[in-house]
Amino acid sequence: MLNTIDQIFIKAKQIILDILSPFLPEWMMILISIFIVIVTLCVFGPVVMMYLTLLERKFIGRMQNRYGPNRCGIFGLLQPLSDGIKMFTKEDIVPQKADPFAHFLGPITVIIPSLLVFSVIPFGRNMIPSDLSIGILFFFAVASTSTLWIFTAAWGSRNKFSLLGGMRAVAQMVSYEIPMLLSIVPALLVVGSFSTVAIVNAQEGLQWFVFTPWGLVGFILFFLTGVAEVNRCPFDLPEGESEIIAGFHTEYSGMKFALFYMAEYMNAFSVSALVTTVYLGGWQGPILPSWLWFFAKTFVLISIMMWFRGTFPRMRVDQLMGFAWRGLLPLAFINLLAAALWVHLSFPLNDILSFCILTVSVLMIYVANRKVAPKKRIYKYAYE
Amino acid sequence: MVTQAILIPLLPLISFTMIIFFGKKLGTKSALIAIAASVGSCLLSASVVLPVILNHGTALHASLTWLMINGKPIEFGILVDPLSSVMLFVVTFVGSLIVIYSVGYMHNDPRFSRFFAYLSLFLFSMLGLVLSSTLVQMYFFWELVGLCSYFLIGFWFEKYEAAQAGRKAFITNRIGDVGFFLGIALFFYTTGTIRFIDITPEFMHPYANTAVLTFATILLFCGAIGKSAQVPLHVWLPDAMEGPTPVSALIHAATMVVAGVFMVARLWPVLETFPNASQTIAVVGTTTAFLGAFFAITQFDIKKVLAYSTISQLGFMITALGVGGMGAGTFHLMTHAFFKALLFLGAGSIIHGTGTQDMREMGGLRKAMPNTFWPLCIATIAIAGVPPLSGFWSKDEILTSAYLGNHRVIFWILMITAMMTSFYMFRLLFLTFAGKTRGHIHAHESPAVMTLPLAVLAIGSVLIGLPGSPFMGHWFQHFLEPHAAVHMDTFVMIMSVASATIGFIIAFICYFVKTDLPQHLAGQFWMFYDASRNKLWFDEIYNSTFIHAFKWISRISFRFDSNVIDRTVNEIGRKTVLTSRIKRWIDQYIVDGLVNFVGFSAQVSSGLLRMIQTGFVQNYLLFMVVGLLVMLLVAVK
Amino acid sequence: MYGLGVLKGLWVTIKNFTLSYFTRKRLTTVQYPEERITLSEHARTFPILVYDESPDKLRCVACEICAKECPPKCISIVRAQDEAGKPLKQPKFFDIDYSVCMNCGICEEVCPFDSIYMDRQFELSAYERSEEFLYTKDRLAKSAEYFSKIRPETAKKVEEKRKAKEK
Amino acid sequence: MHIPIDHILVFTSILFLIGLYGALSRRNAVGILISIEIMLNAVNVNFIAFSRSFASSPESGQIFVMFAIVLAAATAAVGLAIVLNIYRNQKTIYTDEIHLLKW
Amino acid sequence: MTLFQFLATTAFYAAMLGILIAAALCVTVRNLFHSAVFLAFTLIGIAMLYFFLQAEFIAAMQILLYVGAIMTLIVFAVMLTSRMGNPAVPQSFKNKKIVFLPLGLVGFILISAILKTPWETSEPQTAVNAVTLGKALMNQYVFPFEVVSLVLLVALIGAIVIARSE
Repeated sequence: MLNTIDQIFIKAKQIILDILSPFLPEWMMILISIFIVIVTLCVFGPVVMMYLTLLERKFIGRMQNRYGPNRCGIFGLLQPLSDGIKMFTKEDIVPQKADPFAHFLGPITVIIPSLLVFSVIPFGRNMIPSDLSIGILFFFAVASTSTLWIFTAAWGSRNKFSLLGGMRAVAQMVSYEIPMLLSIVPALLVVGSFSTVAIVNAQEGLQWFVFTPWGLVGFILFFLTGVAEVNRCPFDLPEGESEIIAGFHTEYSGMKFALFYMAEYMNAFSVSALVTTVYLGGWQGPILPSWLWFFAKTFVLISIMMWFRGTFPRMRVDQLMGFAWRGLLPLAFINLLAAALWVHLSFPLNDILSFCILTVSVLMIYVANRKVAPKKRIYKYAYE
Repeated sequence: MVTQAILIPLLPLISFTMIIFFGKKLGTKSALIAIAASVGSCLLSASVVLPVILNHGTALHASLTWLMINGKPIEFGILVDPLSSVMLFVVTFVGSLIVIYSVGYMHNDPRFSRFFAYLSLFLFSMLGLVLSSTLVQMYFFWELVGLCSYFLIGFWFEKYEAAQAGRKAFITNRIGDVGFFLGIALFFYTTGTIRFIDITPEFMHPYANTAVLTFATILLFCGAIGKSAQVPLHVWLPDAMEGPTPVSALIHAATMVVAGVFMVARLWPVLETFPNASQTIAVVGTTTAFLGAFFAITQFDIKKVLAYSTISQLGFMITALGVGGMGAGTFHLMTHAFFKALLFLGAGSIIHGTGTQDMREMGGLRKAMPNTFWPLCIATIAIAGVPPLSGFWSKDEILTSAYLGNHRVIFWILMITAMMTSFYMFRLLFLTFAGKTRGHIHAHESPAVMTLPLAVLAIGSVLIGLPGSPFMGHWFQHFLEPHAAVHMDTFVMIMSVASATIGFIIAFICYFVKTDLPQHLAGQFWMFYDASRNKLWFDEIYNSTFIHAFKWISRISFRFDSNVIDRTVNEIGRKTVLTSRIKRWIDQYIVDGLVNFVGFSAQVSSGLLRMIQTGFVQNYLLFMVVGLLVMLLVAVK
Repeated sequence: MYGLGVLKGLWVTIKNFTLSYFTRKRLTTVQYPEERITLSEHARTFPILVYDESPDKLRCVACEICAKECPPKCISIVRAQDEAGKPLKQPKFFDIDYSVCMNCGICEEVCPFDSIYMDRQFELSAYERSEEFLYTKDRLAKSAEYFSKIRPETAKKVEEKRKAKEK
Repeated sequence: MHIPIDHILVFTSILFLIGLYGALSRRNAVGILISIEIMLNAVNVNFIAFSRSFASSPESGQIFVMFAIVLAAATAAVGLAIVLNIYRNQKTIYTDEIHLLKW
Repeated sequence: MTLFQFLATTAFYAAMLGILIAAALCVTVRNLFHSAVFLAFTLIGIAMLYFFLQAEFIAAMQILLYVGAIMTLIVFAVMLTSRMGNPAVPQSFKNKKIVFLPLGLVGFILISAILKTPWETSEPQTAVNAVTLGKALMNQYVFPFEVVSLVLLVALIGAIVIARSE
């Protein structure tokens, strides 16, 4: 019974295929099966995005001692719908000086990676769109291209604020990409293969990687870099509303802005999904069906992200960079070392040793950074 | 004993250095130091001489080797034997008296302290010479003495004649010294030793008639000729009168000039073994004596007269040594030192008093300068050879030794010289003290510090004759030569007294009774007068011959040098310039040519290549592609 | 400690979030169109002219002090004249351009005749920006009662002052 | 899916020539660098195409490509730094304006 | 041929064609930024090619490195020298026609040589996955691996020093 619920989606797909098989030629069937998966993903993506926006606005509202949107629909449930309609109806203004090609290209190329990424995430037991042997690597490869597209968007709109936002985005993503990759490597080290399914399988029962010392550090690292990669909250400099209006998507309005908005939330979802697959054991869970576990964990992570958005002020650029280069990167390297040690040694010793190494290194990095007094800013143009 | 002996010469040296360094500060007090030094050395020498006298001439000898020449040592040392003790006594006694005298004489001279420095230096070198135990050491002090005489003669060097005189004295001495040195070298070379204690008759016997040694002794005697102003080299002594009078007194009467005699006396054993050498010495001595007297007769400068008289007396001593009378010679040396010093000091006080040296302006000074007159009178009597005084005994000794040695000719010439001596001495006495003062001078008596030494010397010249006289049994001669037979000859005594009185009478007539007689005689014997007056033209002869030749030689060598050598050097210079010009041409046109050519060719080729460097990156890429194309074509074919 | 601030911040927000579901009063916002917050005494939006008996007898004597003092210069007054051309002590035209007014309240302070006061009416939407927001004299005029209703204390004080002045 | 290798080779040579054309014809230094990237990629494709049929160590081709990519990254970095420097000093990155060694 | 293979080959040739077009556009387009974007498309196309040639790791590497890193560099360069990018200025040489001659010749020779030579088309071996690559890197090619890391470091420092603005 549980298994059926667990495999409910696969069975549904099978049912559809069985219905259609007598009518269509054999090669068409393969196409359709692939097509079904693609359609579900394409539908699932935006829907998730819409309800994430609602969730976020309600969550943050409550935090700020006010209600979230509760006008449209019962508890504001229809709010994303109204947003969507608003987005579609809004006039899509293309600035006269903008570079039409790049401006047009921006939103499309941003949305593609965030969709592609879903193909690698294992939503449930054998519910993975395509089990690539280089799953994680594919994820990162695609994620890293988003930097370029953000910049094209920023550059295409020929606007100082967007350019600034674009520069910040590129700088931030480039500098957070390395810690992100390195924080994943310990898990790969332990599992021995890139494919996400193998990683999840390796976390049988409750042996989630997060409970191992290096796993905990890796989880925190990966989560923080993930947040940065997605340009959310403490690291949301590219869209820093207060300084540079909306960052790289200033000149976008209407549908294009909707695409950007959707891409952002889908990225958030995919990053937290990846965090769950790598560190929180993906769909591994005691009773509940696999996909339910997966969504629960992802939902928790996303809520943490929103929680971050509710509390933290935006980080200054140099703090952001400093945090990455001086804080996360060394920690990632040491974590890698600890994980290697952990793998090499036997049970009791490896935990203790890696735990000690990691705590010491965290303290050291913390102490080293604390001492750095903020440099007196040199104002090129302002005179004392 | 040895330390006292060493101290004798050292005291004057110490005073010399003291005066030299602190002279300006000491001022007149430097004289005190000089006097103390000379008196000190006089006492010391007395303390050294007494034991030698008491235990009959045993010599005190100590020496240290200075350097070794092929095994044979050359030493520096002290030798005090009867001969050197006599000299010690003479030098120190007379020297200190003269130093005391010169305090007064040099009273207001700007370089007062320097004079006493030179005096003490001279005393040091003279004492060193006397005490030296080897010929080389003697030669060393011999040179020093010459040097001091140069300093002292040329003391007033701002006067041109004084400087010339100093130079002349030094050069003539040096000529003599060359001979002396060659003699020493030959002597050392042949006999192997130059120590006086070795030179004994027995030691010399084996070398009896070797020609080299005779030649060596003659050479040694040349030193004596130079130093004691014998005939060929006597010209410097009269000119040496330019120096201050105490200098003349000390150096040219008592000490330095007798150094030659002392040296010959020292080498007495050598002379005994070589009769013909001593013969030549005697001949030289007599000629010097005769000529000295002959020149002194016609001189009008008081100091010139005394100078020539010194030359003749030295002649006497040398002849004495030549004829075998070492004791007589040394005895005459001692007595002569006393009265000649007295004469010079007297002349000095006269000059000091009157201010002029020309006897023609003097006269009638007896009343003006009584303290100077009486000592001078005694000295004249002594030198003339009047019996009771010392002059008679010593001269008589010489004459008897010449007579006994049956050197007939020498005896008669000496006799005539004695007569001439007494004539010119009394002439001097009468010209200066008798008659009226011809010049317009007003003489004043010299101070006590000058007249006192005169008195002492007067007493000395009277008493000094006794030790050698028969009254004391010729003690002096026996002291010098213990086993020499000394006996007086009555005929010789009579003849010498006679000659002295004849000289006195002639002088008395010429200058006291008929004062115009000298002019008359001079007119008649104008040849002799002129010869004597012009000192037989020795100076002129030397000038016209040696000096002229010497100047000619130097001119020739100068011309040779400037023409031949300089011209060759310039020629070489010109030749190198020529060759360098050729080299420059080669370097410029051939070597540089080549280099420039290389540069030029590089430039041309680079010009061509430059076309390719267009600077456009694409062009280079295009060239690459064309290259690729060519390679492909080649590969495909 | 550097890190504690972060955790404290998180704790505050999560506390707000959870408690907001339990205690109503934490939620400061009101459902606006249905519920309204009572405005405080000194709330001010746009200026109005006060009249005593009838709208055409305004207290304003057209002294134009408020026009001069108004920073954005949104008040324009034309003094009324009788037939002979002698200026009267009342405005012929008195326009305030609400779209320019920045609700500073300076005209209220400087008015010597207590004629211009700040209203608290803020829901003034219009279909068209420029003309409709130019309020003329009659649209600006409001009765003294309305004024005492919206601002009781200040109205009382003004009344006493006017009575004192009249005596 | 068997692709005859000479098709790939033809494709890569064309791609290479396109890159070469770009390098030759473009005036802008960054444009040249871009064309060079294309040429490099053409070569990489060749490597991969051949590595499959290479018996002894199939992965050597891929490793070569990896190193090639890394080195291309290094060259791009330094090249662009130089271009930047030239631009800052000469205010131009047109190769035909930067043909003098001095400015 | 199964549908899958048919699909794959058509996709392969389509990819090749797409790449060529993108490359041609990249090289000829006037606006530098557009050429950079087209370069990105060519790179992604080439990554797809790698997928078809069963070299996933290299494909992922290509995207990660090329598109992620090098494209960022190029784009930054383009941006920093943006003032030169305006299309008004001719972006290519006037006499670019003559370039076609040598290129055409080289192309002709190359392609004719390729077509002429008989490539012995051996069956493709087992697919090379990341694990074998990792092993090869660590065992056989460890030295080049280290040297490459060094080269990268040097390039990094060099680039920083050159591009640093005093």
